[in-house]
Amino acid sequence: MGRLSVSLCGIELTNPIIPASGTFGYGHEFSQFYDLDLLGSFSMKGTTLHPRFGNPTPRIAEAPAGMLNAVGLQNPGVDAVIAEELPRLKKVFHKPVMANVSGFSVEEYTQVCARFDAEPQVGWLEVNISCPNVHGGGMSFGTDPKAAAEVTRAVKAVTAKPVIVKLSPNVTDIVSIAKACEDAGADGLSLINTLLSLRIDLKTRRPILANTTGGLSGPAIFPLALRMVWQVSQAVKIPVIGLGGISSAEDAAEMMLAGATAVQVGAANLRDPFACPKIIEALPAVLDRMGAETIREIIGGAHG
Amino acid sequence: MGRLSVSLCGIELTNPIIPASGTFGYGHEFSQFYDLDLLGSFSMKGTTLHPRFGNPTPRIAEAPAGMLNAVGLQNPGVDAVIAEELPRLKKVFHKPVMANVSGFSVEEYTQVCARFDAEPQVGWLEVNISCPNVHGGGMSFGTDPKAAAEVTRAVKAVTAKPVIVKLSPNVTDIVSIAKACEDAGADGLSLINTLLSLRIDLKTRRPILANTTGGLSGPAIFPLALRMVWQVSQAVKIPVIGLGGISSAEDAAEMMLAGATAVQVGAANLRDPFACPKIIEALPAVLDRMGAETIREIIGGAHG
Amino acid sequence: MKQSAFTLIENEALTARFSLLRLKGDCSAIECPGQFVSLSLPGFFLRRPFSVCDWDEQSFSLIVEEAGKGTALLRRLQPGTELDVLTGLGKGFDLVKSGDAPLLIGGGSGVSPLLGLAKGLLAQGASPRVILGFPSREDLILLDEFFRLGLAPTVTTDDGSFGIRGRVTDAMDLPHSFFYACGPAPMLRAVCEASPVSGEVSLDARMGCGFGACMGCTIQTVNGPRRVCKDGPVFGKEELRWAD
Amino acid sequence: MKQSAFTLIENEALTARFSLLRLKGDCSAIECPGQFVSLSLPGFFLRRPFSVCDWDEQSFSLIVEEAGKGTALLRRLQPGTELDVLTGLGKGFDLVKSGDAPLLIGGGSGVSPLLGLAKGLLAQGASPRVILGFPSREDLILLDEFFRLGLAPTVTTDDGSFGIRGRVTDAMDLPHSFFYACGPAPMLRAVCEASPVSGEVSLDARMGCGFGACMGCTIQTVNGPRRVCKDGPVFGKEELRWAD
Ligand SMILES: Cc1cc2nc3c(=O)[nH]c(=O)nc-3n(C[C@H](O)[C@H](O)[C@H](O)COP(=O)(O)OP(=O)(O)OC[C@H]3O[C@@H](n4cnc5c(N)ncnc54)[C@H](O)[C@@H]3O)c2cc1C
Ligand SMILES: Cc1cc2nc3c(=O)[nH]c(=O)nc-3n(C[C@H](O)[C@H](O)[C@H](O)COP(=O)(O)OP(=O)(O)OC[C@H]3O[C@@H](n4cnc5c(N)ncnc54)[C@H](O)[C@@H]3O)c2cc1C
Ligand SMILES: Cc1cc2nc3c(=O)[nH]c(=O)nc-3n(C[C@H](O)[C@H](O)[C@H](O)COP(=O)(O)O)c2cc1C
Ligand SMILES: Cc1cc2nc3c(=O)[nH]c(=O)nc-3n(C[C@H](O)[C@H](O)[C@H](O)COP(=O)(O)O)c2cc1C
Ligand code: FES
Ligand code: FES
Repeated sequence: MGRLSVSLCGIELTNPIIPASGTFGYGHEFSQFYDLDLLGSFSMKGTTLHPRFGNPTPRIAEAPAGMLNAVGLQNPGVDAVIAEELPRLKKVFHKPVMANVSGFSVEEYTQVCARFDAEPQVGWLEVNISCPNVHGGGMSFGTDPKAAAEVTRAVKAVTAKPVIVKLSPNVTDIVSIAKACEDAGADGLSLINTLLSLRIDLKTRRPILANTTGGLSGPAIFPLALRMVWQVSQAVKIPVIGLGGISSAEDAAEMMLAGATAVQVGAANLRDPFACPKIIEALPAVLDRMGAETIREIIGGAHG
Repeated sequence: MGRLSVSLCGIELTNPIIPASGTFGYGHEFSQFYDLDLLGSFSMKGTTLHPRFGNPTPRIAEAPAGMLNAVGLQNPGVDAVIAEELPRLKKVFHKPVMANVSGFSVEEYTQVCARFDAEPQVGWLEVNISCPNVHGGGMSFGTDPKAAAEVTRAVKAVTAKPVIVKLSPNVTDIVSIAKACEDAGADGLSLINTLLSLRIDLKTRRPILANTTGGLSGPAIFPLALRMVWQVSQAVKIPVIGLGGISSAEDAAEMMLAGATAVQVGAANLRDPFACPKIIEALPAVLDRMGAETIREIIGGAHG
Repeated sequence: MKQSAFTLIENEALTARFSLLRLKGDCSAIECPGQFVSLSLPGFFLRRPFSVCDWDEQSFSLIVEEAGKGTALLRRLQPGTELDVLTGLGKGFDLVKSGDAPLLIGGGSGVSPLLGLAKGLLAQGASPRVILGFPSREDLILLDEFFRLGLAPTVTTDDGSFGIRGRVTDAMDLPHSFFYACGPAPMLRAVCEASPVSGEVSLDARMGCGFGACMGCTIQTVNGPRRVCKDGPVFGKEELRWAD
Repeated sequence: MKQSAFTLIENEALTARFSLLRLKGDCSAIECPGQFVSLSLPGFFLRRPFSVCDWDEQSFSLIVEEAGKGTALLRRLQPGTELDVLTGLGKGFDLVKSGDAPLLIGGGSGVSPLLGLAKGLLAQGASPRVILGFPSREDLILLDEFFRLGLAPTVTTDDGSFGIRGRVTDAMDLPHSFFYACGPAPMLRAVCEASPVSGEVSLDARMGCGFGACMGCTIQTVNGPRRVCKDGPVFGKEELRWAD
């Protein structure tokens, strides 16, 4: 095992850096910038059963040390992803990829997961439970331990691949949601998704985003993400992927000290298309300064 | 009424700018820098029944566009505040002041509020329900609508002054907490308090704060605060004080468009001791650019 | 697309609202007029996209209109400042479609990419005509530069303080083989509707990335969803579905 | 306390870790050695506190040790850069208590405020003696400046590469009327314990504000809670309760 390698649900990653869903498309844009095989893996754009146009524009607003997005899960639908994106990806990425799955009902999650289950390129299913539950009153699946567990159980029943449940930070008690997912069979957790936020245009006196609210990401949310990863990784036995505001190798190391086995990098890819290779390149020097031989030995290191 | 004046629970403020609790002490430091009567009012350091030393140091850590604090409610206790701070304040501040009250039991809240109720200098009681409920399992009063309502009701019973309940953002559904407080008799709400967060020192591999976690404040939390103020002000009829990350007159105006009747300025006072007078001075020009005659007419303006 | 460091070598306030900036660095990724660059500004998370006005191998120029805090900062940066820039973004104008007598129509800062476009069209032997629209006489920019190319733009101003009083569409009754337009969305729509022939317009959008990764800038077209940053910013008149 | 704009006029790397910075501006709020200033740095939310090394009416100097991202940036700022500075923060050393033969003890960047202090003590006719401790020969700073005042500091280094091998306390067997110390907390504690007489030490703390408003820097003293930034950073030996 290399100095930077980690093991995530039984699959070895050459390094723990994984571009986050929604900030890396299906890999195509970035494969024109650098060799995707440099990455540990990446998480594909959130995919639903049917194609979705997403929300009207503006979908993007700026924030101090961050940004809001209300893309609204634009994607071509799982069949198109399997028919078009995965074959195209096969040519430029030779590692297991993470399939990020979204849905508005338990059935939708299972249908999408079942289709990805048949794809050998897919290493993990990352189940994004921040979506509103249309059959459960519109609250997000990720804000209710029961709904989160139900999705997890249903998805586990249709796939043999490791299931990583991606948690929403917009909750009072992230630990109870995390435990509910673990108890329901999740093989790993990733946290955090974006924080529900708002910006208003002083000139028009209206919300900037056509969707009114959007999700806050970027460095602004890093200390909150770190706290949640810290709490959750202490409470569960399954591996945790930490994300939220990571934009440097130091941030990645701090997140791993908090208990993350691997990390994802989201908004930073949008600001700097080379963010991930830069982080990977800088990691060994950070480990040197920390006096760490391997990155594995710092995982959870701050728990003392 | 002046161009900047607003009315808060029946008390007129010459402008809506109020330094936030914990970032302005009992006014003494700032009275050496500028005339406190320039302010709409200010909220005093969170006061408990007995003197508290607070948490061990380090109590402060930096964050992207913000800071973490874990001061832990250091204060000399309500009797010392009444005996020493209020008389000293009387010489330099000639407006109603906001008494920020903290407690670890319903009884503590009522005892502190009852004492402040007898003080003519105190205009409003701002009841901070982010404190852990030692008789209720340690969860903060502010994360449970029932506990929040209980504190509100108990406090209302011992005071004739307007009671403003200060909400915690660390919740799944801020609207339900806000409504519970309104139903229990709150005269106003202020939101948000800090977001529970963490930072870790790469060198020591330990949390930077002696208390492990701390509260995130500053510009980083502005879009989240704005969303919560937007949601709450639509759901309740009582006035809302908006705070969280405000550091410019534009931010204040944006917060008022979201529905705030007045705003508080916290961490910005620490970074720039003259933040509040600068904001007040800049407000008329912001109103000019917005084409607004008075600041009152922009309150809730983004609700359309 | 290329990420590289550029040095600001010129920052001239042209009017109260517009500045001309010139940045020096590696321009090898800039391929055609209508493409844009995206600047990282200290203190701001998102990059700012700007159309390339004109360029050579070692530098490009931009027209920056003050629209908010980022552009205000940009207008005040001192020459010598280094900026991280993504160059060669987006799909520019298709010069092949121009025909002999293309019409270039710009409004406000939208005149910027038309200068590079005019040069390109002249180089391929076409005879472009140019209409530029501004709010008022005080806002005129780049007029001299077009004259220097031997082109005499028709100017419209909203208040009639210079040229024709009215909108660019009030000056569009010139015969033309094709049109290219850049400016505010209502202007672009009016231009598309006013012209009897085909044309291309450069759209504006709030962007997360500027290179196709985030789906922040998607519009609905007759061919399905398209990203302004990567599939555009230039779109053919026939592709667009104007929102109502 | 005063908030004002200062211009960096000198930024000299003294060693691999230490730089000497000089800033020009209104120093009227600086009253005595041991006080500190707090600099606002672009891109960082919190200010950074530094002891004033030496000052006159129009400028002050600082010793900056690279300890993290803010100090790294500071060491790389170009002369000419403007910074927003709070000056005249904190309660400095009490020169009245010095007696005839005060001992000044500094460790690392803690030697910085002792230079201004030495000047002040000499001006009032006292005969200070100085002990400076560093990790190694490569880390020595301000030695020339003390010599220029006619003082010949005793130097200790951890590795013995210069002066006495060991800690500052290994050189403290000089008779003294009072002591003043600044350096890392363990050193300060050892100094307080090693000296038979009274003294003052300047403490370090993570600060939210630097002027007494946030209670971020509170320590427990024999007189109750005290704020390092406002009630200190200089405290009398007898006031302190060292944590275990
Ligand atoms: C392809 C393209 C080319 C452009 N070319 C030019 C040009 O040549 N000259 C010029 O002056 N302007 C141009 N713009 C508009 C320019 O990008 C915005 O005016 C600028 O980003 C505003 O930044 P700000 O910080 O001043 O405004 P703020 O309102 O403070 O910006 C906040 C956020 O909103 C975004 N934003 C605000 N207004 C716009 C807008 N109109 N378009 C896109 N994003 C916006 C900003 O990029 C930023 O992310 C172009 C936009 C696009 C998409
Ligand atoms: C009264 C006082 C006087 C000081 N005088 C000097 C001096 O003359 N020369 C000198 O080199 N240093 C001095 N320091 C320490 C100096 O303030 C820190 O080294 C500096 O703030 C570190 O900033 P950073 O961005 O490099 O570190 P980072 O670790 O990136 O800073 C993160 C945050 O932690 C704070 N912080 C980190 N380390 C310290 C520390 N040791 N003390 C206080 N805050 C810290 C920073 O201010 C910032 O808020 C003094 C500190 C105090 C309190
Ligand atoms: C433009 C954008 C689109 C996103 N789309 C998705 C998505 O489809 N599925 C998902 O699980 N998360 C999505 N996210 C959330 C990110 O994956 C990530 O959880 C979040 O942005 C926090 O990380 P960051 O601060 O590093 O960006 C999106 C984020 C952004 C900025
Ligand atoms: C150092 C510090 C101490 C605080 N102490 C209190 C307190 O005693 N009571 C309280 O209700 N809020 C307290 N707060 C929270 C602030 O009043 C405010 O709600 C929060 O910081 C968000 O606003 P801001 O981003 O403008 O700082 C404190 C905040 C800081 C930074
Ligand atoms: S701005 Fe990201 S896809 Fe266009
Ligand atoms: S740092 Fe704020 S009181 Fe000392």
